[in-house]
Amino acid sequence: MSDTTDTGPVLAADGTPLKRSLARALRRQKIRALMLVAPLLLFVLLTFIMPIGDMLFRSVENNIVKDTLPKTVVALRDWDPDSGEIPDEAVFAALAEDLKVAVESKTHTRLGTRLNYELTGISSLFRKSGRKIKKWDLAQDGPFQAKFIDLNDGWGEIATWRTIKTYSPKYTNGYFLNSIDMQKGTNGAEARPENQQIYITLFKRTMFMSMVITISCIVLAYPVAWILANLPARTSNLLMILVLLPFWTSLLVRTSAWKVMLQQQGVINETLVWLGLVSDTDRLVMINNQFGTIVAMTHILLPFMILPMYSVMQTIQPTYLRAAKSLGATNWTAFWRVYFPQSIPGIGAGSILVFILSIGYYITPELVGGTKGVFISNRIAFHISSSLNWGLAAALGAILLAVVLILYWAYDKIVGIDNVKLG
Amino acid sequence: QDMADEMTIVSWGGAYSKSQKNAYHDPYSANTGVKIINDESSAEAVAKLRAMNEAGNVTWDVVDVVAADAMRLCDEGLAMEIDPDTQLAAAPDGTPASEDFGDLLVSECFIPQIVYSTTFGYRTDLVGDTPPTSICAIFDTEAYPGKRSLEKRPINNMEWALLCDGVAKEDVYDVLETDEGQEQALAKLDTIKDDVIWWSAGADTPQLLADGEVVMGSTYNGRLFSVIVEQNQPVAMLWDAQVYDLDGWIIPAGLSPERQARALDYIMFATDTQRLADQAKWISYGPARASSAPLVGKHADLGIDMAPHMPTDPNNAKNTFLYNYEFWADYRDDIDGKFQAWLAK
Amino acid sequence: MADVSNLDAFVEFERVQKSYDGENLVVKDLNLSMPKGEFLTMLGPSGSGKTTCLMMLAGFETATHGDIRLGGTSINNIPPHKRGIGMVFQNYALFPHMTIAENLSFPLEVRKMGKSDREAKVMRALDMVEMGAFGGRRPAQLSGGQQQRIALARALVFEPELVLMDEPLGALDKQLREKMQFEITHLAHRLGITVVYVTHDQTEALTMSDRVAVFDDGRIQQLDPPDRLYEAPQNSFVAQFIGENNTLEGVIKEIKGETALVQLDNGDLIDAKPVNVSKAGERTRVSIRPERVEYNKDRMPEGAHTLKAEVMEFIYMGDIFRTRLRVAGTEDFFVKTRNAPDQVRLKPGQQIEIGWLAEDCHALDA
Amino acid sequence: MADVSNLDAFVEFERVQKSYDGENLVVKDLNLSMPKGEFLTMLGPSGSGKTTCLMMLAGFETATHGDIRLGGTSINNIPPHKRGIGMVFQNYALFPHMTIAENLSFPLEVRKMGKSDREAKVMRALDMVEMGAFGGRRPAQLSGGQQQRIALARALVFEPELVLMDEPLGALDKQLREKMQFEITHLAHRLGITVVYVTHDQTEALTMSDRVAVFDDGRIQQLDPPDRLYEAPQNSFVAQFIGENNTLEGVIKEIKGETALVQLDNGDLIDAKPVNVSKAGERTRVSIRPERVEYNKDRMPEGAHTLKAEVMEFIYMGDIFRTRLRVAGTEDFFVKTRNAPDQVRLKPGQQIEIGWLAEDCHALDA
Amino acid sequence: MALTPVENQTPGFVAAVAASSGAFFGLFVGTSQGSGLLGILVGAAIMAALGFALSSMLDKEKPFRWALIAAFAVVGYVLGGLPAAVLGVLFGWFSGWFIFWLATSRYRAHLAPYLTPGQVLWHYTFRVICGVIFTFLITPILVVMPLSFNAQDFFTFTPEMLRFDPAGYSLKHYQDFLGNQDWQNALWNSIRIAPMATVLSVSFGTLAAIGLSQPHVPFRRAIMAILISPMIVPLIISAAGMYFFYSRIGLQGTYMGVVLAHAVLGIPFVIITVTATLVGFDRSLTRAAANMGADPVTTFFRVQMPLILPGVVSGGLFAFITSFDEVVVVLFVGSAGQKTLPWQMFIGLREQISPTILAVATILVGISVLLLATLEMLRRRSERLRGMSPG
Ligand SMILES: Nc1ncnc2c1ncn2[C@@H]1O[C@H](COP(=O)(O)OP(=O)(O)OP(=O)(O)O)[C@@H](O)[C@H]1O
Ligand SMILES: Nc1ncnc2c1ncn2[C@@H]1O[C@H](COP(=O)(O)OP(=O)(O)OP(=O)(O)O)[C@@H](O)[C@H]1O
Ligand SMILES: [Mg+2]
Ligand SMILES: [Mg+2]
Repeated sequence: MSDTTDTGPVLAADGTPLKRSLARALRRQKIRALMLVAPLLLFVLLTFIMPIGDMLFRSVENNIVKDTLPKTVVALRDWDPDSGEIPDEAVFAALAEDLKVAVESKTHTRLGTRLNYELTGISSLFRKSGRKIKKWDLAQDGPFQAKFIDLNDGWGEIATWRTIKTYSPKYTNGYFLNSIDMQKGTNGAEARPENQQIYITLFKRTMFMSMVITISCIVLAYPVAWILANLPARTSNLLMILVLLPFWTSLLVRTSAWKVMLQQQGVINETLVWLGLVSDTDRLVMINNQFGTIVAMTHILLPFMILPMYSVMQTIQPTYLRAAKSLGATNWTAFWRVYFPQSIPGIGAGSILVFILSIGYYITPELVGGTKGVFISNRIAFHISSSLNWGLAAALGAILLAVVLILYWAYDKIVGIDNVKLG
Repeated sequence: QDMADEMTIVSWGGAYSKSQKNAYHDPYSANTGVKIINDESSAEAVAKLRAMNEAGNVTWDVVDVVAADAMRLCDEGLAMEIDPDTQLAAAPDGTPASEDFGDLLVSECFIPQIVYSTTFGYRTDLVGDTPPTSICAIFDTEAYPGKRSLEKRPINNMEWALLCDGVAKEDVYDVLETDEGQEQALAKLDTIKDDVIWWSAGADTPQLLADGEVVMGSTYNGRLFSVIVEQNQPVAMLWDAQVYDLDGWIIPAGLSPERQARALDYIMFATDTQRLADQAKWISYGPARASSAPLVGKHADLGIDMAPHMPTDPNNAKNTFLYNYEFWADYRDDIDGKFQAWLAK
Repeated sequence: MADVSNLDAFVEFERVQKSYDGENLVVKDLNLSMPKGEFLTMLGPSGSGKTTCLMMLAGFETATHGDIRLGGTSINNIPPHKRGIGMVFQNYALFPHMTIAENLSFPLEVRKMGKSDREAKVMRALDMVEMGAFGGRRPAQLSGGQQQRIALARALVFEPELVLMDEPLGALDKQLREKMQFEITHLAHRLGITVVYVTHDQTEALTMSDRVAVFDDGRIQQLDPPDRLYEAPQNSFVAQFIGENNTLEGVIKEIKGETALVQLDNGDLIDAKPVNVSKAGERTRVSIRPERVEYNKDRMPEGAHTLKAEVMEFIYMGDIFRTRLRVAGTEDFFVKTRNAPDQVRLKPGQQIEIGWLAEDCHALDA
Repeated sequence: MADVSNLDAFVEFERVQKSYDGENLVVKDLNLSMPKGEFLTMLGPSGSGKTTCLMMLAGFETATHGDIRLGGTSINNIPPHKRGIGMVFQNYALFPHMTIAENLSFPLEVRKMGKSDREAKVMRALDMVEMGAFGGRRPAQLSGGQQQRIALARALVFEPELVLMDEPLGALDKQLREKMQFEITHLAHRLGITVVYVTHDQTEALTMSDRVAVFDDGRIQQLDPPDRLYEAPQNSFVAQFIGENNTLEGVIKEIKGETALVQLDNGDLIDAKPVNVSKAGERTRVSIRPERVEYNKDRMPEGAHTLKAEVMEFIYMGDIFRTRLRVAGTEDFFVKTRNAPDQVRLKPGQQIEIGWLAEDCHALDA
Repeated sequence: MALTPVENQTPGFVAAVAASSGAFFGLFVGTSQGSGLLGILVGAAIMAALGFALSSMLDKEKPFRWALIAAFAVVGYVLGGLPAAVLGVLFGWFSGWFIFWLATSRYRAHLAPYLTPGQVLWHYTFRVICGVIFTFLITPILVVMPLSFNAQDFFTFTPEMLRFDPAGYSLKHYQDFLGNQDWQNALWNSIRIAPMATVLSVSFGTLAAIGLSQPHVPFRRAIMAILISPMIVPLIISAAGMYFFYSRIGLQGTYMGVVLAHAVLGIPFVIITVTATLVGFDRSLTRAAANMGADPVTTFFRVQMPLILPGVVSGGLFAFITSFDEVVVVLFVGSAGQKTLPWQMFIGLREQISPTILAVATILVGISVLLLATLEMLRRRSERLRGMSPG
């Protein structure tokens, strides 16, 4: 009988490697399981993962320059920005040709908008030149260099051409540099001027605030989860409703309610003033700042902390505490040395969940965050719907997503996503 | 959904949409039988139009946007050009539309509808015996202690800061073009940074004023009208260096010929002299046609005269500030970056 | 009430009652007194209140009435952690986040013992249960039996005078269980500690204990050493619950000193030892242990009472044979014989004569 | 490779192997063939692969190699629901959301049987397990033993020819367990069904089965009727696993036909029956059942081999006495005697002489 | 002889503890009236006196407590009108309960007899802390409910409201909600979208969760990560991504687009809850069914589905609320024809703050309570069922 031998792969009785015969035996089960998962997987891939990928692709995509000025881009290849001279006539002729086509389809202004992110003023350079170029006759109106400079001084500046050349490749890391407060300078990447640096600050703040929110959630959720896990089932289920109810109330309404509570003429301040605890003139400032954001978001995310903690604590048997006491531990020692360490998985599960959710938050900071309480997501939203710098939004989003994915990975490693329970 | 008798008109929502519904949509539907769907996405109009255009699937027929957005859309080829003289109704006395609208036709794609201004309201009960008369009161925290609300963007705020820092009205944009000028404006704003509540939704300042959270705040004059006149709050309006701006229609580029024709038909109807004057019955924004001004009547519910509440009223327009669209089209991204960096500091 | 307030008693329950819900008494009038060094087992069916008694003694439940004394002083107002009672829980309750050594050193730490002392004691305790090499492991890395030994060592390491064990072997398989029974009794006797042990396995109770308290319905039905319990049950609950038992129903004809004459339901007359029957005419259950019944004529004891029987079934059980008989109208009469070299194996249908001594046959309440 | 491909075999495993992870074989080369109507028990320690075999037969696991045949045809490619095998699960697996009657009627419904037929069959099955009155209840409203009977009824109601049972009595307490053992065997014999029964309780295996397959390490170690298994174990694993056993280690001196002369490690010479030892000089374990050892001089069988012994401990177990002795250098030598009226109870320290027949003493592999 | 000695406390003790509570409340009342110190002294004195007096008259608990309530109500009314009278009633009720609770040692009745006074104090302090946190949790709801009856059009507690003046209250925001076409359209849209999205995510999600709980699923972790991703990807990124992508494939601004987007957001909840239920699911039940001749489909519908139903329902409720309360994604993916309730609320907050939003929220909270109660009942039912199979 050929069963396990010490060397080489384990063989089955007929001599095929055991792994292979096992795989054969399990194939049907695997296929069945996959068939059950496949519809959803396909669904999610199509309706969610592809959109996200598509969106993130914008963070490096930069076809617009090449598509709008195809000839110019080719002609510019030989030009050296560091030579201190503006490009020669060939480039300008190509530009004239390209712009003529672009103006017809009105794409030149789009290019202007795109390049204006990198060099202020290019937008109007393109727009204004466009109107005039429309009337040029390419065959006869040359040479174009002087004509362009005459049209607008901008064409005679090296910075303009440098920008066009720098952003002519199909793909760019410009958006990513921008999103970490850098830019493409003369010698590769360099830091932006200080008065334009914002994203690093925002990322740091987002992290910091999320951490504070997570910690305050832990502090508030622990006693609640404890009492829910230790009260008789009937009572604790009733109290559970108090936990789930806010969870089920519209986010917008809850945020507005916090506004009503926290503002200077709000419920809390009014009460404090009425009680004489603060004077009417120096009411507490509790909203439109980090404090307001933290309070409102802690409130909103608290259920996400309580639920996993509760489900872990439910599984800690009371006998452990009893055992500790029978061994001579006081109530506190028994809690701290025996109960608390066992509840740490719950804290971990809740923390990472809350942290992940909070760094992506957008509506609440927007409404109560003021200037110091806004998150990176608010900037992403701004770039998507207001400034229309979608590439930058995508780059910021990609960085945020990367952080979240790392956290998720850690979460799955430490806690296991299967161990999350909601209610 | 049958395209033939439905059209989607995008606007801002709230009281403003209601006034448009009363003045334009309802009569138009009654005349033509076209059903009008109101989409309240004007705030995201540029982004959405750009995405629709990218996807080649434009679902909107007529869009209400502010002039600056209209220019952006026009520049990018996202809005169609409209010839006022052939495609709009002339004034009752025969004046061609281009003359009747005059300077307000700031872009080839844009048909102005109303003139509004961004101005300040203040709590009458919180400013003591000397109500503010000048815009610079916002920078005077000594005389007017308490919070003030400003819009969370550089536009308007930077100009006011320079004005109150001694820059002459006509030099404002020249100064603002330079790095130093931008620094100067931000430095001025810095003096009141701790006293500002920044708003981003139009409803914020009225609510803040009604709550007494702020002593004064900037917002659109129509909203202040509603707080003061309709809601009877102890608030008054400051007509000084208010920023004049326009709001109006564009038609997205890329519509099918039938839809385009219908959109043009709607616009022709909705921007005639009487319609524009009608809108003022429900909201205190000035009609964009010169010929409409004399027709402005009384408030539909309250029965008061609307003319004195219009930004176009000569009493109110004594010291207005003109907004430079061209400048902001170029400097918007740059200054906004600096402004946000300053805010975040 | 009999033997309470004994002066040299170590653990005492005096008229203790307990109710969880204020309506039903789970423990009814419990009186118990045990001397130092005794190994006492509480045995009873599920729900009879054994765990509750243990918990009251350890301080995790409060008696609704009565007094519990340890070493002569009432412990009602002493919190559990000051009672100094070692406890082994049914599921061991080893702290999963600590290593074995940390588990053992925990009770010493909370007693603020020095580090070197602690280590020495932990080592000694581990050696005692022959687990010296496992100090660095986590409980989850040990098998059930090993965990059980650690739980025992942990309950003993701080040298309590009294140790409580609640079905500590319930989760182990048969072989391991027998081994651990042996180890626990030996350890307890060697260290001279007092043990209260809870189980619902009667074999365990019989083999391990000095005395067994049989619980039912919140009361102690009988408190006696194993052999008396088995051989002289005081009522039919105890007779049924402890060991296997053959029961014949009948009526007392007369009682003469140490013998009662019983008329079985099929009319046969037999002698039995009256236990808790008092007068003629009462219904009774006569109980005889299967191993006290003999069918081998050669071995029939002198003076044995004999009855006719028919073999119904022969069951091979390895070390013993169980034979089911029809006797005096019942078909559930068993005889147990050792699978000895010379033992006869009966065949179904065989007619035999069985016999037993009258003194092995107890007339109990019906 | 003995008895496979037997023509009238009903269930056959031929060279079956199974691995879960591709690295370790859980079942190694299993060959088994059983005729119709047999009650076969798989017995073995935990993890020896019993459940795995059952699952392969029922179709919930796929053998990695080999062939399983039912009634002569290979069933590898038949999905479980078409195999028509009844099964009783360890935890009963009654559908909690259906009543008892619905549970029983489920297999009939999926076979599209008419309503009146179904009801009749369900009623008959319920009566068979004496649960006729419980049809309307939910499983949660039944006790463990009752649930067990329902599970049995459900496995039988669609009249399968083969029924598999995986430790069906594992969760029951001792008294109920014995009662159910009795009921299951009787029912199986009455209906003439073929049963494969899995347990790790050797008493259960011995009392219930026609044949027992002893599993260890993924192989059948011995397949025999209960008495042969107990009295003629083929290797020392089986001897150790089935019943209690005394082991003495030594070396074969010589083998003469049916007797081997063994020199124990302390030098004593004893006779034993050679089982799987073949030549002189081999190390061996001599195994003797505790109940085959006699110390009562009067009962000592003729020709018994005697050794000196010292009593170490006397353990009272109710129906039997276990006495631990020191014999031939080991202190773990037990003698079991029945608690009979005339039995002597030995005292620790007593010097006695013990004896056994050479044929009860097996010399097995070391 | 009772073991847990429930004996009455000495008047001194009661007076001292009651005084400390009196001092606490006195501090607030005092500071609001001008002098904190005086408030403390007066409060302490009053409560001490009450405590001392009442603890010697324990047999007449009921009448005394009513008397206290009446007395404080009157004092309150005299000092500060109707609102103060309400506070007075509350305080009267509390002080009466508190004093008798102390005096009769009721506070110790359910605690172990060996607890020290410090431990007893901690026991109740802890409960108070938990109470405060629970209050924090439902504060927004407590604020929203009265404000929705505001007679004004702002989110402000007007002086009339605080005076309990009926003129300060009105039902007009409820009328607005019920009568306004915009709100009704939004409600109707939400009702059209949320259930459809829920059905999609529940049916796909349950199927997938069952697949994932099989023993041999290749790439299980990766698949799980993909399916969970809608929950962890920041919403704004999801919204933008779907917006661009759906525009391109013509789903943007369609009913189907919004439903798909919402379904995908709800999926993680279904997966998580159903997988959790399946962890506890006894595989031998499906095996038993197969064994008895049921094919996989029958097994699923007759055996597995009824048993995991509570998990599925609870996942479904989460998915439903995700869609019903979602604003970011619908703002991007939807168009006027799909304007949902949260969208309408969002516009309301942006364009015209009106307590109609609060009225809507109050109505929805009421519905949530009903749904939660259903959930709880289902859970109890499932536990009853689950408790059945032993082992
Ligand atoms: N915490 C409790 N609350 C209410 N009733 C309880 C509690 N603990 C036990 N009981 C009830 O008290 C009775 C006795 O329980 P106890 O645990 O003492 O029994 P036991 O003899 O240990 O049984 P087992 O052998 O099953 O462990 C049972 O009816 C049980 O239901
Ligand atoms: N699904 C599985 N995946 C991996 N290994 C398994 C699986 N099921 C069982 N095993 C392993 O296969 C071996 C045999 O298991 P099996 O359940 O057949 O044993 P058993 O004889 O039934 O034991 P028990 O008496 O404990 O039920 C064990 O080592 C077990 O760990
Ligand atoms: Mg118990
Ligand atoms: Mg098994």
